[in-house]
Amino acid sequence: MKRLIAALAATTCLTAPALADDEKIVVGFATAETGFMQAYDKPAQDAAMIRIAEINAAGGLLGKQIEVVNADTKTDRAEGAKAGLSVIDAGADMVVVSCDYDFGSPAALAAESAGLPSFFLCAESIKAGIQGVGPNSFSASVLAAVQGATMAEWAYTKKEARTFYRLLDTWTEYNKGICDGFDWMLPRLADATLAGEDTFLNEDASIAAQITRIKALPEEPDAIMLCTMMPGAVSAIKQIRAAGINSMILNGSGVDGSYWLSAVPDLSNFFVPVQGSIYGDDPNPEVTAFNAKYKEATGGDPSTQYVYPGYVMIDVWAKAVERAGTVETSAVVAELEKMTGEPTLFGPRTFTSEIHHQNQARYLIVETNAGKPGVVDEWTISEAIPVADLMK
Amino acid sequence: MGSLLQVIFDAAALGSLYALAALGIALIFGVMRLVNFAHGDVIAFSVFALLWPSVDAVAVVFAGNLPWFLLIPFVLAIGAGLSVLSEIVVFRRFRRANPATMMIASFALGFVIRYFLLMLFSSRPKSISLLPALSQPVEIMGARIPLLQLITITVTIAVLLGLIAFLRRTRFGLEMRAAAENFTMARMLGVRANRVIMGAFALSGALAAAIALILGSQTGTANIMMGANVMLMAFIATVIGGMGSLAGAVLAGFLLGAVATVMQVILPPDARAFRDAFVYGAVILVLIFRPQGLLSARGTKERV
Amino acid sequence: MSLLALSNVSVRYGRLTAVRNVSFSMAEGEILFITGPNGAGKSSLLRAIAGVTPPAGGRIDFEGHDITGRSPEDIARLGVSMVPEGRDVFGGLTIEENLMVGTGMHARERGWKARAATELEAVYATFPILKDRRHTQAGLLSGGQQQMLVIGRALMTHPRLVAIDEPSLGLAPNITDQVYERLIALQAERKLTLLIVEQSSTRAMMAGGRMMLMRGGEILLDGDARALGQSEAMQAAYFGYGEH
Amino acid sequence: MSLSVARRTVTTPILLGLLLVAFALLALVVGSKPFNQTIIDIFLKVIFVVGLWVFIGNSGVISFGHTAFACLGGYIAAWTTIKPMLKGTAMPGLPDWLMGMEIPFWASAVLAAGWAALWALIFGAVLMRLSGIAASIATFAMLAMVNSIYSNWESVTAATSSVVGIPIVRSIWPYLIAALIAVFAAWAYGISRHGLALRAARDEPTAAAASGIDIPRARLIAFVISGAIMGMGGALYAHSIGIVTPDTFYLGLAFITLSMLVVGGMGSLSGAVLGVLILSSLIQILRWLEAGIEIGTTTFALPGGVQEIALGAVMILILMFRPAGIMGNRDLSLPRGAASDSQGQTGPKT
Repeated sequence: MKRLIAALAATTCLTAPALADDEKIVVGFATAETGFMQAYDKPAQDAAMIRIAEINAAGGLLGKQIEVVNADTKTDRAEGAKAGLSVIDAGADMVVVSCDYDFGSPAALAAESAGLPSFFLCAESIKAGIQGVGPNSFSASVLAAVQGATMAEWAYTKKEARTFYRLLDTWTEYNKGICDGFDWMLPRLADATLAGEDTFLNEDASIAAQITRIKALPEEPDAIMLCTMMPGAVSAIKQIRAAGINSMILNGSGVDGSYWLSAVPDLSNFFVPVQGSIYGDDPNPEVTAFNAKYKEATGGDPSTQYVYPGYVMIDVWAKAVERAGTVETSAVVAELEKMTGEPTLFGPRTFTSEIHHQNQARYLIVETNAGKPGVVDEWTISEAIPVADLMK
Repeated sequence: MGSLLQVIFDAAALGSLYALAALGIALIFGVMRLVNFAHGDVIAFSVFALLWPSVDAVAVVFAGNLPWFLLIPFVLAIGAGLSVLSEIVVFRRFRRANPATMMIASFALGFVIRYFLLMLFSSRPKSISLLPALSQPVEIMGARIPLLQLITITVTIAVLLGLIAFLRRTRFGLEMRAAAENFTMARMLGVRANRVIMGAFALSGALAAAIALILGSQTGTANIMMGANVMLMAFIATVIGGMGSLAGAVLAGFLLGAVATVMQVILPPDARAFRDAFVYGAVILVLIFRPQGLLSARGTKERV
Repeated sequence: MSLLALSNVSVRYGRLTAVRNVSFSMAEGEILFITGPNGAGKSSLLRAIAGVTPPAGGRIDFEGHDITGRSPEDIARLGVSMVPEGRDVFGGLTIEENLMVGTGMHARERGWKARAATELEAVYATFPILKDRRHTQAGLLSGGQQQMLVIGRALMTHPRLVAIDEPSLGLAPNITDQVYERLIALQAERKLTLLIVEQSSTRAMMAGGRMMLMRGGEILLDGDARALGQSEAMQAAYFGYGEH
Repeated sequence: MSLSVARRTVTTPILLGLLLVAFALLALVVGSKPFNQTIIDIFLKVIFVVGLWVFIGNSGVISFGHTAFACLGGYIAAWTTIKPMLKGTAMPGLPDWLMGMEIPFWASAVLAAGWAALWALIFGAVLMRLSGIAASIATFAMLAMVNSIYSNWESVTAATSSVVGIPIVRSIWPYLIAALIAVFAAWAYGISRHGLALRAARDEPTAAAASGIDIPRARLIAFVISGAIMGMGGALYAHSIGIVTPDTFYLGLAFITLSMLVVGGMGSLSGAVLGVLILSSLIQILRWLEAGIEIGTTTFALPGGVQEIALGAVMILILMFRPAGIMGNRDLSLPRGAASDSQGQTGPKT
């Protein structure tokens, strides 16, 4: 009977026993090891592990080694809650949750109610933080709205785009976030106009009707703000170009990567904002060095920029712990909220008591030309997007 | 004028996809009253068969590099093969089971196929350049239409004509139609049950593979869930077409494609996001007024 | 040697026993009527012979082959042609297509197409109305025409034994007369063996031949139709007098 | 009559109830938070599947649409229990009286049941005329409609974004009580005049119609009751993890609950409950295997993803050998009760 209970107690996959050990600091990963989200969580988690390994190699945090416990969310919300509780039971001092806000929040809520800080691996919704989960929750990435706003302002300033077309895939909050940022920025750009707008759904087999609407415009728009994500993005891009529309296409970071470019041969006039370049041409040579380290650790190059937030996350958290001198939640959160323009490998990071997310950030602009992506510019939006506008 | 023509083409292209999928489902429903929920996963499987198993983000192309005249038969054979295999391994044992049991079994089978793909390829959608020559636009009477759209419509019409010829002119086709109407009676006339059912599965699988080719070249993506949405629409088409009526399934498939396209065109921007709600509402209305379907197959009594 | 022989055949649906230990045999060229009230097990017996409902017990032989538990298509291919109750035409197929469905079983033989064509003409000769409407959908035919169609369809398979379930069901008496007239003529012409199920014994008495009476899943009487039809025993057995 | 029927069959819900209590006690003994959450999850599935059974089991009509009612219920929890301030930012379109409302979780579950029942009544009035596969697809269309509306009505449902701030209830007892309520309500309905009439109509539609049973009305009653149970389950689901999104209550949940019902045996209430308990236990065991089991000094682990494949394969095998589900059409009862009741209860047809 005892053994049975012990087995039941280990109900979700714990790789370390529950110990309240003062000799080490425990980071709990309640992330997807299987299912749909696995492909998104794993790369960022690998990057986080690289930073942890670096810290441990340099003598640890507050002189203690960082240990990691894992629990699988199976890309399921109810399982996510269980996974969160599992890592908390295993003594986590900080809980890392799934990349996506929807899949990460059950575990983050579990951490919040246990009074522990939580970090979303790469969620880009304002709700992945104070506004959704609670005062101890953070996200390691940059808001989706910043991406939309960045693209609009950059295309206006550097590419003289004046007429914009807004094509929104209503499938996820992330997509809407990009378009919200675009909507916020557009009126701030003198004489820029919205030539039209339309919606589609990521799983739509065909967006022919939406394309027909663009083609019915008297003039091709200068730029199409495409607020979507994989896998629908490839389909949409392919269909837009196949219909003979050659406007510049502006995107969120979700379409970063060269792995899909073979589907749209010789794609040009295509722009993506990224936190760091996976193409080996980042202006910061340390990023390229990190890429090499990543390849060494995982056997493959980073496939998208979403690897990087995992590294940033451990970096800023560890700094906060070091400064606070403890892993105690309120002290760590207070230190994090003091960070203003904190330099990281992937641009400066700021947290305040109002927002645990980046509402203004430096982005590199990647242009894909004749099927070859490369960094062409960098851009930081002229003003931070106010929290009130993000919450509407 | 050009834009009206364009809308017609858009509707026909989307409708073609639904019609092909509905046909695949109606064929199997006809001979064994099975609502096959694994159909969408056969579609996905047919596309993934072009790739080597790998969980990397970059797709490792395998059969996808074949020239088109080998590639198309290869994919069709994969779809038909998987479909026939599922009949032999699973559905054959459910011949006498009630429709609910069969349906759940097909769902479980689809689940197995989907997670098998997930294990081999991970969930990240893979990009493939399938028949890239088809991505060029062509000009017809003032409308610039993607070549692929044109081909989709042509292929659908060709498949439909071919299928009609097959069903009307060949002995096997005749037996299949008879079996679809009254399976027991057909057997009492010496029609071999296993052959007809396997034939239906093979055809249905090949149709799934045809959709896979079209979706694959249209979206440039191999995605584990790529068949799901088309399959759901196809079910609806099969039912509102009249379960067991092949002509009804095709008609309803085109109709659904047309309704979805027209809704996208006429709805105001704020209501466009609710497009699917309107489409499904229309489906309920059709069912209320014609529960037996638009073209009900005579003599098809439902075994419930 | 008998063409069809049943020994101790039982048919069960779940807990319900429809046919109980029935044994009988038929000689080649014989006409046998099975009569009996509703629920006597007549149709179940035919379904067992055709292989649609495999018997729960007993054994069925056809031309010396054990066909117990064989599939309907195998049994059909051996030469048993079944015309089930309710005129199961393929409503969406044309008349000619209906007739052709059963010819597929001979497709392996040489010259089957020519023979099927001859057969078709023969059926049309018997039922001229079918020829006139050969490209009409069978679902649009009247009841009598559908009855002719299913009989013609059974003949197209080149059967040794034709088993017909209630050919008169739902038909006007004069149409029934026509159907029977053709059936009997065909039987004589082709040396067919006919097994006909009818609820009433009237037809059997008119047509002549052998008659069996079923009730409660069992065969109660077996003998010459005309002689049996008049007997008191028949009345008693049919309605179940004197059993309680 | 109904009293004697009640006395004769009451052992079934009592036995099922005891089984559920045993699961709750197991969670108590183990005392691990994740395991507690696992049991809560099982109880929620029991509520959903029993809710499905009330309609599907009694009417014989397969419904794909019942998770729509869970969705309606889940959002009731969001609308009525989140702090007004949070609600204002997430769902600014709510009417003022709803905006200011903040009620305890059990009240939201009751309200959710009522709200879902109301919509079941409205949809059912239209849909219950349909039979067979047309009815199944129509219920699916209903689900897709509800999903599409909830996924896009930004101001009232926050669209596809997760609504957070729903008070999380981690105690196991409310879920146990709700599951018991569902089981007893389903049993009471099953032996009621309406339930008997509906089952008669399922087995012998022509005869039932001839004897004056209004089949659409009988189905409607079952639809409303099952809708209410699903609504309650939806609200509690929201309280178990603290968030709702429309796609939580879409095809994934619809299929897993339907599978549990069919595998357990849709012909009986015991089949519904046991289907959940058996499949959930199976899933849990497969997860342990996936995570790795230590045998001696070596760790044996299934590769990731095998759990789902094995689950699908086991489901197919169960249905292959027991097409009417694990329980067939039988109900759990004490041996004595089974003997006296043998006439009406047939074994599984295979």
